[in-house]
Amino acid sequence: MTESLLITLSIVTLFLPLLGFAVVVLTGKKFSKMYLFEMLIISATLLISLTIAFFKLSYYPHDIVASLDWFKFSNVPGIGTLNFEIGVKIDNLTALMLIVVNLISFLVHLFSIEYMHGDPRYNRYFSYLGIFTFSMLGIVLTHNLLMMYIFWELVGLSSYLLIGFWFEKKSASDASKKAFIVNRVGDIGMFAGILILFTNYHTFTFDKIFEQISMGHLPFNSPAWLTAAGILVFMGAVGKSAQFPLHVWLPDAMEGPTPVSALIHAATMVAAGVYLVVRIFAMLTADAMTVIAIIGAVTSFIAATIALTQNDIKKVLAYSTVSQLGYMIMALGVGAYSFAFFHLVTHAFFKACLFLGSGSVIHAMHHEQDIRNMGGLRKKLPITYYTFLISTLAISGIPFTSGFLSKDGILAGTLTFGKLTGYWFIPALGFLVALLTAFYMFRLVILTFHGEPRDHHKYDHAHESPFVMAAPLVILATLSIFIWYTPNPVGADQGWFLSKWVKTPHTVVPQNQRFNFMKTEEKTAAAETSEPALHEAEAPVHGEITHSEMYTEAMHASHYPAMFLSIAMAGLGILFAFLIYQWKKISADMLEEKLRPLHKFSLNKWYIDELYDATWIAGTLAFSKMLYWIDSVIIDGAVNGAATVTRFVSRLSGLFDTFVVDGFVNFTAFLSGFIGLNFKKLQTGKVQTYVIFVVFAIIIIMLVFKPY
Amino acid sequence: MLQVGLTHFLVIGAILFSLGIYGIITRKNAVMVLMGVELILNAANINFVAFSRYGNFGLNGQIAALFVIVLAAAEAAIALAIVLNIYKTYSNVNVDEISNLKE
Amino acid sequence: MDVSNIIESLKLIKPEIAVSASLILVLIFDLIFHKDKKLIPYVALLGLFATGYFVIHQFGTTGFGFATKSTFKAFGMVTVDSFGTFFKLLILISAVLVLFFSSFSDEIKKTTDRLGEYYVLIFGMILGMFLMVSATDFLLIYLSMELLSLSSYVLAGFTKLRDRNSEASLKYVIYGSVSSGLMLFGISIIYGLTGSTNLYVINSLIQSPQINVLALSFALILVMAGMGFKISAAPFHFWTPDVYEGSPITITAFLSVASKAAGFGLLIRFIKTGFAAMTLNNGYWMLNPIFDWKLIIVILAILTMTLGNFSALWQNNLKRMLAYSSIAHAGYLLLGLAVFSNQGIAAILIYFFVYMLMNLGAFLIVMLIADKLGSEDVDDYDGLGYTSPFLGISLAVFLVSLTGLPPTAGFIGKLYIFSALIDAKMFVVAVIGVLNSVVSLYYYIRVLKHMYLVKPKIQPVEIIPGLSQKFLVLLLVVPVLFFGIYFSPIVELAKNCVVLLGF
Amino acid sequence: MAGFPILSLVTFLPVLGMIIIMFLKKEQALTIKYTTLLITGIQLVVAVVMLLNFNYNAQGVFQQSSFQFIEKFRWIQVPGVSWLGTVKIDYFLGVDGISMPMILLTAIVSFIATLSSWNIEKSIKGYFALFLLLDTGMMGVFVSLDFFLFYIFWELMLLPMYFLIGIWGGPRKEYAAIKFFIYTLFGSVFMLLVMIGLYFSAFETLADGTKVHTFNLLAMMDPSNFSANGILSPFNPSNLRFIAYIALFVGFAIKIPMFPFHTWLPDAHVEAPTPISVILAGVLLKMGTYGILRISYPIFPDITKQLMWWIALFGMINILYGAFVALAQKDFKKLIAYSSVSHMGYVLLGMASLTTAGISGAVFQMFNHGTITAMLFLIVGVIYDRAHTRGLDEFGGLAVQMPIYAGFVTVAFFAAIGLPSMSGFVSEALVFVGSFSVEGIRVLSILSSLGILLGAGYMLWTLQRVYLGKLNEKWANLKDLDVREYLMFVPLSIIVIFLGVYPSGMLNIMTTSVNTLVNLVNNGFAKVLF
Repeated sequence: MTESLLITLSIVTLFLPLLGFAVVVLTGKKFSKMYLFEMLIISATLLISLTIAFFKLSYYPHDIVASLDWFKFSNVPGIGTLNFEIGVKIDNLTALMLIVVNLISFLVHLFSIEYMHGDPRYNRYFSYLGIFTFSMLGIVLTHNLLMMYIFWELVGLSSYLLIGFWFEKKSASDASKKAFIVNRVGDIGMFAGILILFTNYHTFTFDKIFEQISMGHLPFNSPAWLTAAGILVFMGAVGKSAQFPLHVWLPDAMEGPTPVSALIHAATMVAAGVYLVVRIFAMLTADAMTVIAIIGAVTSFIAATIALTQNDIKKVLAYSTVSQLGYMIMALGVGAYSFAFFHLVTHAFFKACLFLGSGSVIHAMHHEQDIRNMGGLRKKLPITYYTFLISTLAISGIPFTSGFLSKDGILAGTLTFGKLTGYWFIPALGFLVALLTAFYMFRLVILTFHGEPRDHHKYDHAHESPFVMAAPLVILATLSIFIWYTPNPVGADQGWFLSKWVKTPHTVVPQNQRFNFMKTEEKTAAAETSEPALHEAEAPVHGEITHSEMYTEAMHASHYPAMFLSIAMAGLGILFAFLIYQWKKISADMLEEKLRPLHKFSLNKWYIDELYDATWIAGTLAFSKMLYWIDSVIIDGAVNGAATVTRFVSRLSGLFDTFVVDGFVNFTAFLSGFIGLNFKKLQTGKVQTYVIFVVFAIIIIMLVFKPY
Repeated sequence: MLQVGLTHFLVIGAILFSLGIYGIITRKNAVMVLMGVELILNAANINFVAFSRYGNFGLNGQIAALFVIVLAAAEAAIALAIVLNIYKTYSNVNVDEISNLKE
Repeated sequence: MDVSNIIESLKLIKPEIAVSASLILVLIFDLIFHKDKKLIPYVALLGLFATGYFVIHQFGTTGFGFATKSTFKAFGMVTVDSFGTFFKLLILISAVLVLFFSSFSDEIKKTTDRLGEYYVLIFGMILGMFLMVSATDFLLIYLSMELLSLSSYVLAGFTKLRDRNSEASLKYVIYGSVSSGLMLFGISIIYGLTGSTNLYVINSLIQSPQINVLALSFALILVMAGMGFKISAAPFHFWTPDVYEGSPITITAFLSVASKAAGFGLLIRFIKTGFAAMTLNNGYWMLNPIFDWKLIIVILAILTMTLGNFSALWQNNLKRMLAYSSIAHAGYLLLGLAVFSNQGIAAILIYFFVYMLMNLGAFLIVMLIADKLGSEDVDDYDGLGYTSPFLGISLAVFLVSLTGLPPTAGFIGKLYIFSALIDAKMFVVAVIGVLNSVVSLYYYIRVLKHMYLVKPKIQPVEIIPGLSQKFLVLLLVVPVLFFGIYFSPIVELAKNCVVLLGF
Repeated sequence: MAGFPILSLVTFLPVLGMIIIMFLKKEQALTIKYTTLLITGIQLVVAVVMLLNFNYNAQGVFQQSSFQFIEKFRWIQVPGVSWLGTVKIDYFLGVDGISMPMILLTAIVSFIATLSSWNIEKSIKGYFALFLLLDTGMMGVFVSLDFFLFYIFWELMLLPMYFLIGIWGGPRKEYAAIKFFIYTLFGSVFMLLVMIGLYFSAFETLADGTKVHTFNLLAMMDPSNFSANGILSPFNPSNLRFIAYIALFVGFAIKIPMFPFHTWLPDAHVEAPTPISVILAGVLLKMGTYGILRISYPIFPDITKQLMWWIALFGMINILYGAFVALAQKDFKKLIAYSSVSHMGYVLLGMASLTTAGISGAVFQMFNHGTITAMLFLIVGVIYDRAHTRGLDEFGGLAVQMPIYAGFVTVAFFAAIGLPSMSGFVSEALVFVGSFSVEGIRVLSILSSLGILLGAGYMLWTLQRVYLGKLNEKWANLKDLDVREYLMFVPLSIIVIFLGVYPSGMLNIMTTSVNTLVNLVNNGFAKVLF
């Protein structure tokens, strides 16, 4: 396996799904079995990706990069050549993401064969999955911001198409539109950030940008602009990863088919935002990171509180997704880079499992999604139940699950951050959310699977899913166990995932713009300058140390406190859930009654949608109507009004024909009409009047002229 | 002793001119209007002759006056013919009422 | 003034002699063959061609005819130069065309028994116009203008078919005679101030400081009133719409082109001969500062075109609309004069040539349609473009040309007028001019709107012109398009005809 | 290829077609249609042949020697006298990287519009004759290098357009037609005055060494051709040059149409028949921006630099204003019309940046807007043909009824939104890259990016209202696309996607010329030499 072969394979794996899309979308109407072609494609893609990942992780410690000019301007005045590069970069992150994306995509394809069976646009559905896979792989593989943006938008398109797949439902088409537009808000920010970087560095490529920053070349020579660029690019992640305040689209996106929710709106696309921040992590300043941490923490908290009271099985999962994404973003903000990415991966698997599990339930219940109508499904759907349970344990952060490892790391990171910077509210929110997560997830499990069935009719017809639906559940649940990532069930640090594969990149931000704990110590700095060659040979790019020793120590110190605290929180949450919903020791209704305002606030999602409707959307529409009014009334015819007057006058005097009506309907028209009208009146038809005019004209000319 | 000079002639010319204009504007009868025109022409004639006489400009002015008289006659002939024609059509020669062509 | 002078002078006025001879010939023919009038148009045509021969031969000839005074240089009553000849040619061409029009016109056909008079009067007009454009003596100016006027008074009411013919005639005669009276009074004052009626002599005398400026200004304004009447410049234009609407369409066409041309020829010659000290090398005239011609002409020009355009907006009668349009065009032409430079005059000559083609063309189509339709009302034109495509397209070409859009000749005329203005740095005036031409689009296009866009209420009449009529229309359409694309010949001609004798 | 008058061919071919049609009988409707199709087809082929022979490294812009396919011969010549210099006008055609894309666009859009004219029923002969005349006018504007010639072509297409809207248009066609005419004429008369002013200010040195006034655009770009006291000479300290620039700009701005001169556009579009809307949006609007690039920029680089902020401001207003007003529309066609206003704003914004990326983006956007908006109008035309209404709220669920059509709708709409992989994205991105990089207009650039959001808003909303949701039973019998309609959409879709994926195909054509233009403008009147 040479590098060039890996590159070739990665390009093949990128374009195969596109081929699948093109073929299926064009022929799907004629041949009803075309979805099998898409299955073939996705299987091939998966195999190739696994190959690439295997070779990359095993044999190539350095990054594999290939690029070419998409288009360029040569001889640009003042700049020289302006390249718009596109290219592929395969590093460890890419390799891991390739596995995650393709594996889940494959499983979702598989699951959908049964789940979507009988849909009139069955083939169309698979083709959309194909274009989604293509776009997502693009994001994963790219080595530059421009291409990232391009595929960013393309996943937006596929998301739009899939959310609105059942577009006959107004709610579905509304949701798809909302998703696209809300995402665009973030994208504008991202685009602006990209523009700042491109304007200064004339390149979109991550590595080249980082290189220039590390040489001390700041955007517009100001660290504030670097912060701005970081935050603006992060805006893209805010949109795509559904962070507050742009999180509103994700719960609505549940209008799409459930497998789609699993693939796009839980495991992969929404994680792209996190992936983006991971990519630009090296250029984030302390200020930018603080903003990111705060947004992440706030998002995870808001979403968790909303999830507490939702009754739609998918809505609960959606808010839990938002909350978990907030976790990852928060982790990046506090500098726990590797744990953030780790959580991305683990979350992808268990959340996909949860969604597919919910899909299985919904399928069994004939598209019933309200958990108040479920209950006792444990017996009817054993496979679904157990896989769902494992994933729930993982998301709650119970030891021996993958979620425990990643979450624990993140919480330790926040604790360290709080300790080192004094922003204590971030770890506080983090732990609170851990409690809430465990609570609402178990509430969900209990209400769905435990107890007595509340809708006997549907319950009686429920049945376990067939193999193609069950197999993905099992696989994903298995992947939620710690053993895949590390041999030590309580500490991931020594596992291959974190020790070998994912390492925090060396930040390129100038020293005075970093957090104290991220400053390169003098010793290291000296080593960097004196022995660059050696340095490079030993540890290229990823091997470098970002954090100071102070941080490593603090992190080490907070490992166990965080672990115990998080287990305690999770346990507490689960306990409450059982107390309330399983054993009914505390009446849910009573709680609801007592905390009515809070409950309503949570149930109505903090009224954020209502707020946006009332402000932005209503405002925009009102403004646009006003402008249109101005356009048609004032600008178009300073004189539509005047024309009306003219018309009125014309009727009155009976002098004009329709001429005025379809005449110049603007000011000049009115004016010319008016002038013409008065000129016309001079022509009385009486020759003596004419003579009088002439005489007067002569007199006036004499006066005007003043020859004396 | 009052010496009759150029100014007197010019004043008479001016008065005739003004009367002519006044006549043209105020008279309703087309023939009267045409007489106003004749007054104007004659005012000019008086000027011509007076200038010619007092200005030592030679006979040019007086010759001009002769031409004008001839032309005035021709004009009157044509104008009266037209008035006659009008009378045939409208049965009157009131210039005020002959105003169908307008605006 | 001796005999040899007279003989020399006669050589200079061969075209005028030819016109006079033709006039007499037509008269005689009318008397001899009073039963059968068919021959008369041919005789008239022959006369015109003969005249044309002399006119064309006169190009390049210069000279003063009928000098009156030997003390000064031999300035004459008549000045022959290319400038005048250009106008004579213009007048002659339009006369020929009007002759053809007349042979098609229903109105004229209905008065065949008086056809002889008709042609005689037309020749009278031509003679008057010929003399106007070459007159350099107030006496001749007055006489020739009267000759033109008297003939046209009669022609305006010639057909007597409708009340409006007589009315037009009456208004014309009253208005015209008042104007000429005013002018004559002005001339008499100028005579008194300078002692001469010869423009060249006046030019040299007027520079003396003891001239009474007030009196002179008054006199000049009166003279302007007379000439303004001829070119229908506002505010002396009031007769135009009424007379144009009331007259037979052939006469209207002739008045709108030839009579106006003669008026302009006279006005330009009057101002330049009477008041220009010299022409600078760059083409600009040095005018005698005693009278601010520039101001008055600019004001008149703006007033004229604005009034013409805006009034035309409201007209339903096509003839009347064209009357106002011709007033507006007089305004554009005055703009050319207002720069007081050879460039401006060249622009006027170019414009006039083009204007002749397109305006006569428009009148011809209106006439052909009116003959069939019995109406000149624009509402009756609804849908006509479809039933009579040939006439429709031709009228479209003429109207577009009148608007001044490329690629028609009308654009070239406007181009040169505005070029002259820009060259003279009269930007504001130029802007007013172009805005006016935008306004003018509106009423011209309105006719096309009725012909093509409006759904007719009744099935429109189909009008198929005869072969000769088609030929005549093409004779006007083709040059309008041709000169729009290739205009070197007109520019060349105009350039050579700008210089007036003596400057 | 040298010596073959290919530009005259591409320009006057339609006139030939028009003459042929004139000689056909009214009843031979099909022959007339096929003649037109053939002529526009040949025109397209010729345009492609030109592209194949195009030299990508020739600068053009101000340098006669590096223009391509030049045709130049004396058209009008009148020897001068002392007061009237030699009158000389050349028939001067040539192509560079800025006009080449426009020629392609014109050829493509004309061809597609011919296809879309197939179901015109009223006086076919007149329609196609005028159509072809219009085609010549448009093509002529893009190939002329002489101001006089440019002006003639510019005005030439007014009248056909008037009739095409006025005769074959909708209920308020007369109003729309005259409004279009008056507006455009209003702008062009000012252009006429500036043209004359430039004529008197600039000289051209003839082969025999004499200096004559000239309409030659290229000569006007060289300051050494101006006399010191010429009215529009750059050496003349008066502010006439400034006024002239504004006047010229207004002439072009009306065509673009730039706020606040845009109000003719919605009316003209709504009333015009579909193929004419396609031409109007596809080509005519580009003439305004093309004129600015071809004439205003290189002849008045000094003023351009002074006013660049204002141009960008109006670009921004266009983008946002058009988008906002589009949001409020209830008529499908009007919505598309206002979206044109918005999209042309990007062109203005890109041009204002005076950078290679920005101007390339602008020219590319001109091309892309031409193809994309053509598609959008065809889309409106398709349902209008079938349903005879354009009310956005009267439809719903057409995606079920007409799936193929809905597929093209999706392509066109997302192209209009600026989705990457479609051509619109590249040009809009370049516009932003260019405008953002200039400090003076950075803020405007950022504000304009709001247009991307609003664009997605009104487009997706439209998509939802018309195509998604439950099928309105009223339209349950609408047929999907027929072959002819299919043929209109397929090439445009291919172009849109191809250029989205491979923008070099278009950008390489213009880069050299755009660089030259950027240099010329930025260096003011310093002679540009590479």
